[in-house]
Amino acid sequence: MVEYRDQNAPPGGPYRWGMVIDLDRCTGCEACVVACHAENNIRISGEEEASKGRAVNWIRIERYWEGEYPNAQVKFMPVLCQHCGSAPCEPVCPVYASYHTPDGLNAQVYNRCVGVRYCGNNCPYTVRYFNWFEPHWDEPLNEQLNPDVTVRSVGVMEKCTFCVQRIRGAQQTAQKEGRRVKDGEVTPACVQSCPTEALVFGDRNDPNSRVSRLSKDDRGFGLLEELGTEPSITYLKRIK
Amino acid sequence: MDLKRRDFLKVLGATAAGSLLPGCAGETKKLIPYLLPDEEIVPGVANWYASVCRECEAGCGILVRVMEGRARKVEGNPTHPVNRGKLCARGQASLQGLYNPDRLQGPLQREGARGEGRFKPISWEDGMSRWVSELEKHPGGAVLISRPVPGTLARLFSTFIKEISGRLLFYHPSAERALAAANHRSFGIDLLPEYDLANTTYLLSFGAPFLSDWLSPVHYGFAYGRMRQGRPTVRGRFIQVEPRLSLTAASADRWVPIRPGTEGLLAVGIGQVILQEGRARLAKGDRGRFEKFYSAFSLDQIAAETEVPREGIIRLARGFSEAAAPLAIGGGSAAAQTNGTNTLMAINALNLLVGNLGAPGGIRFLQPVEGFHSAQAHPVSEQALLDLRGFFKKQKRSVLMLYQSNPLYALPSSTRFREVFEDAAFVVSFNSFMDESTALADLILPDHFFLESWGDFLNEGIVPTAGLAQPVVIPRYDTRPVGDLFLSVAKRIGGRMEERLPWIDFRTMLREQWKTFLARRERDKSFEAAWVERLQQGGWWGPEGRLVSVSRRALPDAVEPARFEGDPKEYPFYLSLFESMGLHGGEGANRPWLQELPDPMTSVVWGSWVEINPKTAREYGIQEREIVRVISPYGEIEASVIYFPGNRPDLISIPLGQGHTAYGRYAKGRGVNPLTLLAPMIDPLSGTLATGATRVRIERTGRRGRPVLVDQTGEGTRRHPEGKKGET
Amino acid sequence: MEARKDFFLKKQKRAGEKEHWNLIQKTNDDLLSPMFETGRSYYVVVAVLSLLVLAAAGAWTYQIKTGIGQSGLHPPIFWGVYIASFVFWVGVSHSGTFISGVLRISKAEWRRPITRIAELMTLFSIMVAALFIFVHLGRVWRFYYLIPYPNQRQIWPNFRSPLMWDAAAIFTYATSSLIYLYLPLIPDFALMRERVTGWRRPLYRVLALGWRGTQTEWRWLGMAMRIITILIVMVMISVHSIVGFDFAVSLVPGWHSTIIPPYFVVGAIHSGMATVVMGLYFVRKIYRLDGYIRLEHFDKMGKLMLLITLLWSYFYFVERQVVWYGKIPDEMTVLDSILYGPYAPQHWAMIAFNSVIPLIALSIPRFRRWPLGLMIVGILINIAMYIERILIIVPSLGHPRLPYAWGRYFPSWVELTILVGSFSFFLLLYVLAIKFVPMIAIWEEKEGILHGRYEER
Amino acid sequence: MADTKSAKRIIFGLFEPQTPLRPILDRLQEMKFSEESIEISSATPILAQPVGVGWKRFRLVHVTIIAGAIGIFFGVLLAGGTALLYPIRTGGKPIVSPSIVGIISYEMMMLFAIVTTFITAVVKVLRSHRVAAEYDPRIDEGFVGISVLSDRGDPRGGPVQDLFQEAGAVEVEVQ
Repeated sequence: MVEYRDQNAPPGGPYRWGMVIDLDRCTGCEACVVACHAENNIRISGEEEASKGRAVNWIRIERYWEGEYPNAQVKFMPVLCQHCGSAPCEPVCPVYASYHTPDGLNAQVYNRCVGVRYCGNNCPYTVRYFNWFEPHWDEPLNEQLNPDVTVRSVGVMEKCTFCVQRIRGAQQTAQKEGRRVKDGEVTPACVQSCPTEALVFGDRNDPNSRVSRLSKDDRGFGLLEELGTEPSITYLKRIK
Repeated sequence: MDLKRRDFLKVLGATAAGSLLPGCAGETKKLIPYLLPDEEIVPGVANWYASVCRECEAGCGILVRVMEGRARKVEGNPTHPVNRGKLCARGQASLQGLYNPDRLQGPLQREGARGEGRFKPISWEDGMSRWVSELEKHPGGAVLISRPVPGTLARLFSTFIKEISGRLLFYHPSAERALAAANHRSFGIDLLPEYDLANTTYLLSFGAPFLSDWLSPVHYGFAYGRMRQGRPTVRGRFIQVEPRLSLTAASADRWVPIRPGTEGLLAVGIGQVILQEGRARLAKGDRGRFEKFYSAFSLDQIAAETEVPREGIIRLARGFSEAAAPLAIGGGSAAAQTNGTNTLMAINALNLLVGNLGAPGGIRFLQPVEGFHSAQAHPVSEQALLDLRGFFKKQKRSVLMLYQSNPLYALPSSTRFREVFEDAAFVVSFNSFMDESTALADLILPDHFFLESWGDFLNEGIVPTAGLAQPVVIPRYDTRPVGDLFLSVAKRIGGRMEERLPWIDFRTMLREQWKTFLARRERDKSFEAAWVERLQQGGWWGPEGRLVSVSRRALPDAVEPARFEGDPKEYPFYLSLFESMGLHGGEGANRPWLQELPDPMTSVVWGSWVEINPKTAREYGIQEREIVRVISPYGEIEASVIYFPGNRPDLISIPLGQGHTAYGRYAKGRGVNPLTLLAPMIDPLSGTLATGATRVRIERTGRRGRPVLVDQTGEGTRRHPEGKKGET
Repeated sequence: MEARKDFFLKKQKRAGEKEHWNLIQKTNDDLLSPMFETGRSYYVVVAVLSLLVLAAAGAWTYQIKTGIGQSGLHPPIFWGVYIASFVFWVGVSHSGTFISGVLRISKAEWRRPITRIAELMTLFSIMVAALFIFVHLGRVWRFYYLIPYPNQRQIWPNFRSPLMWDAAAIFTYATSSLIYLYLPLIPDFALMRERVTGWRRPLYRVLALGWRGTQTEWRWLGMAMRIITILIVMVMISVHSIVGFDFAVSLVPGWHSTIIPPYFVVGAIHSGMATVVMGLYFVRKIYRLDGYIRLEHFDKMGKLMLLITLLWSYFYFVERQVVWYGKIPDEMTVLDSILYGPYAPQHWAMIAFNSVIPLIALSIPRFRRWPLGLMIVGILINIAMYIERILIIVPSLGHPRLPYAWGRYFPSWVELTILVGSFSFFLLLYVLAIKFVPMIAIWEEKEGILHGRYEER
Repeated sequence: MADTKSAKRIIFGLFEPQTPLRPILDRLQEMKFSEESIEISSATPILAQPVGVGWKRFRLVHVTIIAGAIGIFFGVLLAGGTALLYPIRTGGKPIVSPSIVGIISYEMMMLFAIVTTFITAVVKVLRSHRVAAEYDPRIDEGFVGISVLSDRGDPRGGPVQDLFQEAGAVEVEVQ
C-alpha cells in the first residue's frame, strides 16, 4: 500500500508524540482543564448548554467512586484524546477531516468538517466535542483568545490536538537548527500546568525521552487498549 | 521633518493593510494599531512578561504571554520556587478577571440610598477630592480592610493609615489564622512553616486540603507528586482524617471519616499510643511533660468520641511513628471548629513526638526574605473584623475603605457585619468588581487589575522569595493603581504624611524599595541592570534560607470538645462547608472558566449543591438531584442534592463560593451562599470563624432541581475502566 | 410464426369477448377517476400537510441559521432523531422494491393493484430519507464536500467512511427507484396523454415518450422491467445492509454486531410492508377501489407480513440473545438499559407492536381479510419500527465505554417539528401524486383481466 | 417519425377487439410483407413474441452486463484509484482495501447497469416508432391496430387498404 512521505521529516525519522499520565500523581485539581481552555480558545458553554451535556473539556477529569461509606474511594482519571495509532474516529469521516499526521497526531481539520458527527460516536473515549452553535465570548473576554489557535465555528467537531500549535512551533525551530526537538522542549498546556507533574509529554520514537522510559513502567496501561486503538497515551496505574 | 521615517513606513503599512480589507469595515477596527509607539508589539510575535499571580494568597510566579498587546495565556514561572512553572486553575483563569466584562471601568459615585445599587460615573479628580474631604472630615476614624498584600503596598498602606491614625486590617477568609495561632503557641514562631511533603514518607493529614486550597496548593501539589513518585524506591504514604472525603482525601491511601471536632482527640490518642509503645523521639527534658499530658486520656474513650476504632488508632500510631519521615499536618475541617487552635496544637504535638522539626520530610520554619522595610502584612482573624462593629458604633461617623476584599460576602450574615457598613459615614471601595461590599460603597475608585499593575509579593516560608509584578498589558479601563491614589492623597494631605510617603507614584516607591533591597543582594551590578534582570526573572529568590529555631515545644492547653450551635435533636446533622476547586471562597465566581470547571468530586458546574451520604438520603426518601432545604438556627438555603458516598451519614456538606448577590453576570444570583447558615461561632484562641460549628437539619421540598453535572447520568461512575484490565 | 399468431389470436379473442371489453373500459374509467374527482376534503388535506411541511421547513431554517444545537443532541449522543428518521425512511422505501420487485420476479398475479402504490412509496420515502442526511449535517451549507468531483479545495471524499458507502447506495437506489417507478408508468402516461387536458397534458406527452402500444415497445418495456427488477432487488438488499454497516462497523457497544446488516434489511421490509398495507387501505377506502384492491390482496399481504414478522422476530431474538449470553460488560450496560432500564417501556411496547400483536393477529385468517385491522397492525408496526430505530441509536450511544461520559437524550422541539414535517412531506407527496399518476397500474390491471385474473392456470 | 419520411408510408387499420385478425395477418404474409414492416398496437402486451423491428439481433441483457462491467471499473477507479491519488492515512486502515472497493463497485455496477438498461430500452422504444402509426386513444379501450409500412409507390398499398376494409376495420388511415 502507499506510504506517504513527510516532506519535513526530522533527522532520525519521524516523531511520534505521546503522553504518560501517572494516576498515582494526579490529584484531580483540574489545573490542566483551565490551562487547556485558555490555550485552545475553548468556548464557554454557559449554564444552559452545559445542562444539555454540551460543556467542552478537551481534557476532563473523570471521577469514579468505588465502594460505600466508610470504605468509599475516589479515583481520578484525566481523559483526553488518546491520539490513537489506529483511531476509530478517523476512517469514518467522509471528508478526511479527521486523519493521522506522520508524527502520530490524530488531527482534526476544522474547515473540512461538515458535521456528520460519526467520529464522535465512534470514539470509545468520548473525547470529541461538537460546536452546536457559533461560539461566543462576552466582550472583552475574546481579547484573551490565542491567535495561534482557530476559533471553531458552528457545525464542526473539535478535540484535543496535543497543542499542535506548540508542537509545530517547536518543530520549525528545531528544523531551522537542523536538529530534532529536544525532550521537554515542547509541552501541551495541560502538561505544562500540572502541579504534580502527573502528565508527561514527549516523543515515543526517542527511546530516551521521559515518555518512552515512563511508559515502560510496570504500572502502565492504555485506556481501553483491548479495543486495538493503540492509544498514544500510557496511563500509570494508581497504587492503592 | 517631524514625521520619522520609521513611523511613516508604519503608516504606509497600515494604509496598505487597510486597503486590502475594503469590504469589512468591522475588521479594520480590529487592525492592530501600528501607529502605537510601542516597540514591543509585533504582530504574531509573543512577548512574555514575568509577574506574580494574585488570585489567591500563595503568590505564585507567573509568565504572561502577550500578543498584540493583549494577555493571552498565564503560565507558571519555571524558576519561581513556589510553583516551579506550574499553575492552578485559578491562576490560569486570572485572564478572565483582566478581561472580565463586568469590571468596573472608572470611578463611580453612589446615587440614591446606600445599597440601592445606583451609581454614576464621576471624574477621577472629583472622586479623589471626595475621598480626601471625607478622610479630613473624620480624622482618626478611617478603617482600611485590605486583602493581605505582603510587600511594598503593605508598607504604603500601613504608613498611610498610621499617619491618619486609622485602622488597617489585612483580611482574607482563607488566611489560615488558626494555623498561625497554633504554631505560635506550639513553637513560638509567628510564621507559616514549610511542610516538606516531597521528602515525607508518611503523611498524616487532619483535614488539611493541601491539594485544593490550603496555603499554597500548587507548591504542595508539586511536593505531593514528588512524595508519591519522585523517589526511585520510596512512595510516601498518605492518610487523610476528616469527616468528608474531600478532593485531597480522594488522593489519600486511606480516608478516616472522623466525627467532626474530635480531630484533636484522635491526635492525642495517636500520641498516647506512640508514647506507650516507646517510639517517641523526644528530647529528654520533654518526656515527662508529654507523658503526663497523654496519660490523662483513655484510648477507649477517644475511640468512642472520634468514632475511629481503637485498632485504627493504634494502626495509625504505628504507621506514623515507624515511618522514616513522618509528618502530621492539620487544617481545613479540623481547624474549622471552636477548638481549632487546640486541635492544630495537638497535631503539632505529634510532630514533636516524632521529632521532625527541621528534619527532611518534616516541618521547617524558614526565615523569610530579609531587607524589605516593614512590608509584612499579617492577616487578622474574623474576630478582629467583628470587633469593628463596636468601633463603628462607638466612633459613629467614620470612613470605611475596602481594598480587594469583600467582607460582606465572606462573613456569615449572623455576624451582623453589615452594621459596619450601615454605621460608616463614608465607604470607599478600590475593588475591581461590583461585589457585595462594593455595592454598598459611596465611592468606588477602581484599582488596576493585578496584570496591569506594579507590585511585589513576599512569600512566607519556602525559600526566601520576593516576587516582582509588572504590568503586562496597558490598562484597559479608566482605572488607577491604588498605590498611586494613596501617594497622591499623601501629597494633598502634605506635612508629615508627605514626608513619610514622598514618592511621586507607586512604581517609584517600588523601585526605591527594591533599590535598597538589591543594593545588599547584588552588589556587583548597577541597580538598573539588576532591576531589569529581576523584572525578567519575576522577582528575587535566594538560596535556602536559615531555619528559624523553635523556641517552644508546647502541648495544647486543653483538648476540650468542640462546641456546636443547635440542639442535636432538632438539628441532627453536622455541617461542613468547603471551598470549591474553582471558586474557592467565592472570588472565582465571576470567571466563566471556573464556573464551568466541573467540581472534581461531583462534576457539578455553574451552581450550588448539597452533599448527602446516599444512605442518609434514602432514609429521608430524598432522590438524587431533588431540592432540599437545609435549615440551621440562623438561616436556611435550598439546593439540589448530590449523593456523596464520601460523607459521614451525619454530615451535610455544601460548597462555598456561589450565592452572590452582586459580582457580575456570571456570579450574581447563581446558587446559594451556605455562609448564611452559620452561627457566629468563633475559635477563641485564634479568633477565626468556626465554619463547622453549626448544626443543621434537612427538609424535603419534593421539587426536582436542575443541577448541571458534567457526569450527566451520575450512574455509571462506579465502574472504573482500569478494572477492565483485571488488575487490582 | 404460426404458433405465435395462434397464441396472439387466442388472447385477442378473449379481449374481444363483450364482457372483457366492457371491463377494460370500466378499468380505464375507475382507475383514472381519482385523478379527476377532487373534493373539498382533498384541498383541506393538502393545506394541512403543506402547513406542517412549512413548519418543518421553518424549523430547519432556524436550525441552519442558529446551529445544529437546536437539536437535543450532545456528547455522547451525536446522532438522534434525524438519523433514526433517515434509517426509518430508508426502511419504508423497501416497500416498493420488495413488494413489487419480488412479486414481479415470482410472477405473482395478485401484485397488480399493489405495485404502483408501493413503488411510489419507495420513491417518496427515499427522498425524505435523503433529506434527513442534509438535516443532520452540522454544516449543511458545505454538503458538496461529500460529492466526489474535481475541485481546487484539495478535498476528496473518503471512501473508507461507511457514510460514503451510504451516499453511493442511496444515490443508486434513488435513481433506480425512479426508473423502476417510471418504466411501468410509460403506457399509463400514454393513456393519460389522450384523456387529460390542461397543464398536465404536455407533461404527459413528454413523459409518455410517444408510446404507441406496439408489440415492439411492449417487448422492450417487458425486457427492461425484468432485468431491472432483478437488479433493484439486489440494490435494495445492499442499501439497507450498508445503512446497517453505518452501525455495525463502528466500535460502539450495541452497534458492533454482525447481524445488524441483514437484520436491518428484514426490519426495513417489515416497516415497508406495513406502510404498503396502510397505503392500500386508504387508497381503497377513499377512492372506493374495492373492486381492484380486494380482500384477497389483504389476505396475501397479511400472509407475507406474517412471514416477515416471524423473520424479524427471529433476527431480533438472535441479536439480543448473543449479547445477553456473551455478557460483555459494555454491551450489557446497553442491553440492560433497554430491557430493564430507562428505555424498557419503549422497548416492550416495541416488542408488542412489532412482534407479538402482528403474530397473533395475522395468524387468524379472518383477521387478514379485515382491511381496517391490517391497517392498524401496519400503523403499530411502523410505530414500533421507529422506536426500534431510536432504540438502536440512543441507548448504544448513551452508554459509551467510559461511564463518566454516559448521557441521555430527548429530542428538541425543532427535531420533533422536522420529524412531523417529514411524515407530512411524505404524505403530501403521496396525496399530490394521486392527481398525477394512477394509483393502480392501469395497463397491468388490464393485462390481468386478459390473462391473469381469468386465466384458469 | 414516420410521416416526415416522404418515401415511406404507413397504412393503419383499427379493429374492434373481437375481429379475427388471423386471416388479415395471413393475407399480409401472402402479399409478401416482411415481419419487420408489420406492427400491432394494443393496450396490453398480448403477444408472447412481438412482430416488429430489430428485436432479433439485439439482447438487452448483454447491454446490462457490459454496463455493469463498466460500472465495476468505475467503482474501482472511484474508491481505489482516487484513494491512491489522495493517500491520507486514517485509523490504521489501508489506503485501498478490497472490501470497501467492493462495496462501492457493487453500487456503481448496479447504477450503471440499471441506468444503461433503462436508457437502451427507451432509445429502442423511440426508434421503433418508424413502423407504427400515431397512437389511437381507442387502443386503450381494447381496440387493436395494425400498421403496415411500405414505400409510397408500392403497388400493394391499395390492396392492403381493401383488405382492412374487408376484414371490418373501424378505421383505415394512410400516413
